Amino acid sequence: MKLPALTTVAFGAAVALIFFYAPTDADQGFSQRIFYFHVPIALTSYVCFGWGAWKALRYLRTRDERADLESYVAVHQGVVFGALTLVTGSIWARASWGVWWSWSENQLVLFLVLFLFYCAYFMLRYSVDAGPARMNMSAVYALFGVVLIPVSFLAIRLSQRFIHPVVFDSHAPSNMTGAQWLSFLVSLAAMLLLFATLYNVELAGKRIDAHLRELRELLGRRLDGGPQRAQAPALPAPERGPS
Amino acid sequence: MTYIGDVGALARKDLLLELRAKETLPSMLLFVISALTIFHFALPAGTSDVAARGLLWSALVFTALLGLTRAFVAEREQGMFDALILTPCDRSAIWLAKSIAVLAFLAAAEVVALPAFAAFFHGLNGRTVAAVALADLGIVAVGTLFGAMAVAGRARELLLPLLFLPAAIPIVVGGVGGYLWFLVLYDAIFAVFAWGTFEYVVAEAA
Amino acid sequence: MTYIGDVGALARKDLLLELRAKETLPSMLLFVISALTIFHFALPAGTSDVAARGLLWSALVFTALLGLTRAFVAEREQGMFDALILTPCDRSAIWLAKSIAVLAFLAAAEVVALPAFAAFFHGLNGRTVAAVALADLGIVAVGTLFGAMAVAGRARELLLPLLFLPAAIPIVVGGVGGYLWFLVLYDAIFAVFAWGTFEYVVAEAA
Amino acid sequence: MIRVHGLGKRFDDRRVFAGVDLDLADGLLLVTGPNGSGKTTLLRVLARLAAPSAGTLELPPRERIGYLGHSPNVYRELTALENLTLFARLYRVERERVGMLLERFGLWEVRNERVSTFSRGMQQRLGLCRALLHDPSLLVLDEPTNALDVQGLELLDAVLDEPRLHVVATHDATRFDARATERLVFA
Amino acid sequence: MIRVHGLGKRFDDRRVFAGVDLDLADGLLLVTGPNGSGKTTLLRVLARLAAPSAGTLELPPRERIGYLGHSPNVYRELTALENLTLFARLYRVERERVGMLLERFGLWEVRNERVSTFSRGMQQRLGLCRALLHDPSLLVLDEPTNALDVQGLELLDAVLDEPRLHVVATHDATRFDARATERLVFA
Ligand code: HEM
Ligand SMILES: Nc1ncnc2c1ncn2[C@@H]1O[C@H](COP(=O)(O)OP(=O)(O)OP(=O)(O)O)[C@@H](O)[C@H]1O
Ligand SMILES: Nc1ncnc2c1ncn2[C@@H]1O[C@H](COP(=O)(O)OP(=O)(O)OP(=O)(O)O)[C@@H](O)[C@H]1O
Ligand SMILES: [Mg+2]
Ligand SMILES: [Mg+2]
Repeated sequence: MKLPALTTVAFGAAVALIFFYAPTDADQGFSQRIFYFHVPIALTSYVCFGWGAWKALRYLRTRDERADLESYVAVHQGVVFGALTLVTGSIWARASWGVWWSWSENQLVLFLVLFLFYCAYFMLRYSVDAGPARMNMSAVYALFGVVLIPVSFLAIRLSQRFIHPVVFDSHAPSNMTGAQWLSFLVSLAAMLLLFATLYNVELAGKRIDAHLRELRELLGRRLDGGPQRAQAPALPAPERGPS
Repeated sequence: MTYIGDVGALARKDLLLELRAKETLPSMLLFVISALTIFHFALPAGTSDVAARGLLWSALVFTALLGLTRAFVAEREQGMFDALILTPCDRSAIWLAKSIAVLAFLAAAEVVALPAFAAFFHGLNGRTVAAVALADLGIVAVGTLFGAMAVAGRARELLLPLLFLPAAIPIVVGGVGGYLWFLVLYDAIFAVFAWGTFEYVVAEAA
Repeated sequence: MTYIGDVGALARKDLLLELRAKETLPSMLLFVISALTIFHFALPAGTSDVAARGLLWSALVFTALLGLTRAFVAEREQGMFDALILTPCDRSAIWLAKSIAVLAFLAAAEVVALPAFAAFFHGLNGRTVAAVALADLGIVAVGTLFGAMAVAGRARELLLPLLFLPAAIPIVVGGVGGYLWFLVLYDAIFAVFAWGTFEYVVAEAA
Repeated sequence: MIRVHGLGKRFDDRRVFAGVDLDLADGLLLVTGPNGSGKTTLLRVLARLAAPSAGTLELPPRERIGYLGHSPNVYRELTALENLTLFARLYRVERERVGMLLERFGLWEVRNERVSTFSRGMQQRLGLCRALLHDPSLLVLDEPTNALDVQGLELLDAVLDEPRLHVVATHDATRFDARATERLVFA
Repeated sequence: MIRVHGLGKRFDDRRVFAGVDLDLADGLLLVTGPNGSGKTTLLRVLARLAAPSAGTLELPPRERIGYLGHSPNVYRELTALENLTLFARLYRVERERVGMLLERFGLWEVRNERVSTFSRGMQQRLGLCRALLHDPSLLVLDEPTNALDVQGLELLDAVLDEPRLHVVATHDATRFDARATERLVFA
């Protein structure tokens, strides 16, 4: 597996660049360096959701169980990165604004709404019994998410005009220097690689689970010694009687 | 056209079911009226129109949610999806018909709520009414799709708000701000989405 | 005492039915945050505490209705009243157990909601919390009785909309106004009433 | 145990049956008749689940009655064990009896699974367990053979052989012919 | 009309059946087996209501399939006529056929009453009407004898005599012995 190695290298490079190469921000000082984690993490979580939706679409097209699993894992990773975004963002907010949360920042609120939406994905999945019906619903919901993202984005932009006055003006990243850009891009690459690695690991784990179940089935009994169905043991193909 | 005929037949069935069960409308009305009562007592005279309008919008979303919770109960209790999806009618017709029925009930609740609201808060103008009407469309379009999903789950009454509320936030934003064009956009996008994906929600096999 | 034991066993069952979907509590948390987000977009900046309290109360009524809607669903779908009323347990125990379960549901939601609400809107004081707790009792007592009526099919046509509406509004009025003594009075009267009449609601034969 | 006289039941303006007289101590009362003739209605009256519109009746107290209707009357979202444990508590029956019944009706293996994943016949068996839990002195069974397989029918026969009063509505009268001590035929 | 190969179905980690092969054009396929052996599960797959987890299948299009499951799948709060009229509309069948079927299954008199007031057997008959409404070419019946009286069983026999492919799950194999052209026995 070259991916984990690559991820490690990219991460090392990103950390080195962020702490030793990127210039210290004039306004915010050292705490500004969290920018190089926070923003790539946020962008990565959008990528996760997008990937999950793509796999959902694949599932609906092909009805391939693997696509369902991939979609689930991608959304799961998206929620993990989303939580990290909230945490890093909150820390930054605390450091630079003195509050943990601000309703006046449209990106924050947008992100919260989408985060809630994707948390509900798990509620949906857990409350429906495993099977084709659940796969269908999860896929439709994951697809809905990518449609909702731009719509919510637009809505939040609109709301800015009538909700709280803008208290803090955000520093647009347009005036970043070359060094900043480099650190940022390397960090983004590291995060995306991290996503790819975690995605593969979780997927492999889930697949091993599935294989184990199949094996157990073939053996006709449960290895964990759980309750056994009277009818379950290695069902032979039903007999065909003469007509 | 057969499609419209199907939708008509199904919507007629949905309305009949609701009217016979006599549950949905009363509980929606109860909620709207108690919400208005609450607002009446909570808000001092001369509250800004904006605050009053905000309350109206939250009441609307939650009233709709209450109606949506019950939308597919009859289908599930009697396993009617099994029977319906075997018919040649397009599956999206089931969604459209249910949306129409929920819309009818929502409209009925609003016919009571809006004048009452206007009387209490004089915060009602044509634009708000238009926004409410447009928002209703989006609410039932999305809500019916999610309602069919939630009804398959175990914690169904609780699941629907979770699925629905984050998706409804743009409606509230557009409604409170009075951005009619945005509501139209929302309605169009999600009506098409729900229309196209509903079949996967009700049918397990292709 | 066997009565208390019966209530315990029944309430345990009701809670199990609720919690079967193990994700009830996380769901509740999600629900509360989603609802607060909706309120955030509905209410403009610097809204008065009073308006915020109005929202709190309507959210409460809504959650209670949601809980009550689902209260007797399992009993109805599987015709469980038939099985339950043949047991030697007192019928009022069924009502009491269900009320406790709904109350637990409601309380769980409020344990999440009230602090979150206080954090977002800083509109909370001890009196409000007390009023909420008292209102819960009344809502649950009356709501469970009417919920059973609706499910048992006896007089459902007439009673539910006719009674619940006027019965719930006083709670809201008392709660919003913060008249604790009134809420206590209400709770006492209707708890006794519901406790005494429940058996007529569920059982046809003596 | 059952002593009814002039029993009648109407739904609004439709009379389902009238003038039913019964006087039974034990054995098996077989209730037969075409669809919609009133078997279920009668059984519900005899199980104290519905009030008659006419007649006098003397029945065991409700906690001595076991009833299995057209639906198995168990909570779908609870497991088999949770269902029976609840009713055991309400009937003040020891827990051991629950295990014994589950074993006897072939549900022990699946006791911890939700009823909603049961096949129809498994649900019917569970419903029988529930009705038998408190060893009632009057057992009212409405078409109990529904959905039962061959082994299930044997279990049912064994139940009917126990000493108590049974009232069974069925469309398959021949099956119970040997056991029936009394018959009621609706037209 | 049915051609399936290597058909299998799992629920999560429990395999219900596997390796079912069928190739049928018409006649009556009898599916038997003990409670919980997988009859209902197979029938739902054959009626296109459930997706199989393995195997290839060739079935008639869904609008040519009639299905009657353990529950009659009609709206309880609608009348018999309203139920059938709805499905007649959806199946593009003339209204006359509704009246004909109600007549044939003995429900004409009660056509304007709500299904919730029907006896279990009347509901089963209505479910049969619903499944037959569009004269399907594949009729899938899950324990159709449940709750049917003698006359109802005769009506069922008449249905099975009509020329089409029938798949019937039952615990009463002897009843259909003469008609069965193919058998599938679950263990
Ligand atoms: C969709 C998710 C998010 C994206 C794409 C994102 C993106 C960004 C970007 C590009 C910046 C730098 C721009 C600037 O310097 O103003 C930034 C800054 C910041 N973000 Fe985020 N963010 C997201 C979510 C969040 C969240 C959820 C929080 C808080 C909980 C948060 C808190 C902050 C803070 C405090 C800053 C610093 C603002 C400043 O410069 O003073 N962000 N974010
Ligand atoms: N949704 C489900 N989830 C998990 N297991 C299920 C589900 N549905 C059915 N099963 C299991 O699959 C097996 C087969 O069930 P099925 O209903 O097909 O049996 P059946 O042959 O129709 O039995 P019966 O004669 O009792 O109707 C049973 O063991 C049942 O517990
Ligand atoms: N709640 C009700 N309201 C009005 N009529 C009813 C009600 N319940 C039953 N009936 C009618 O009473 C008659 C008898 O019904 P019942 O269920 O007792 O029949 P049954 O003999 O059990 O039939 P089956 O063999 O089909 O189970 C039927 O005509 C039915 O329509
Ligand atoms: Mg009957
Ligand atoms: Mg079956």
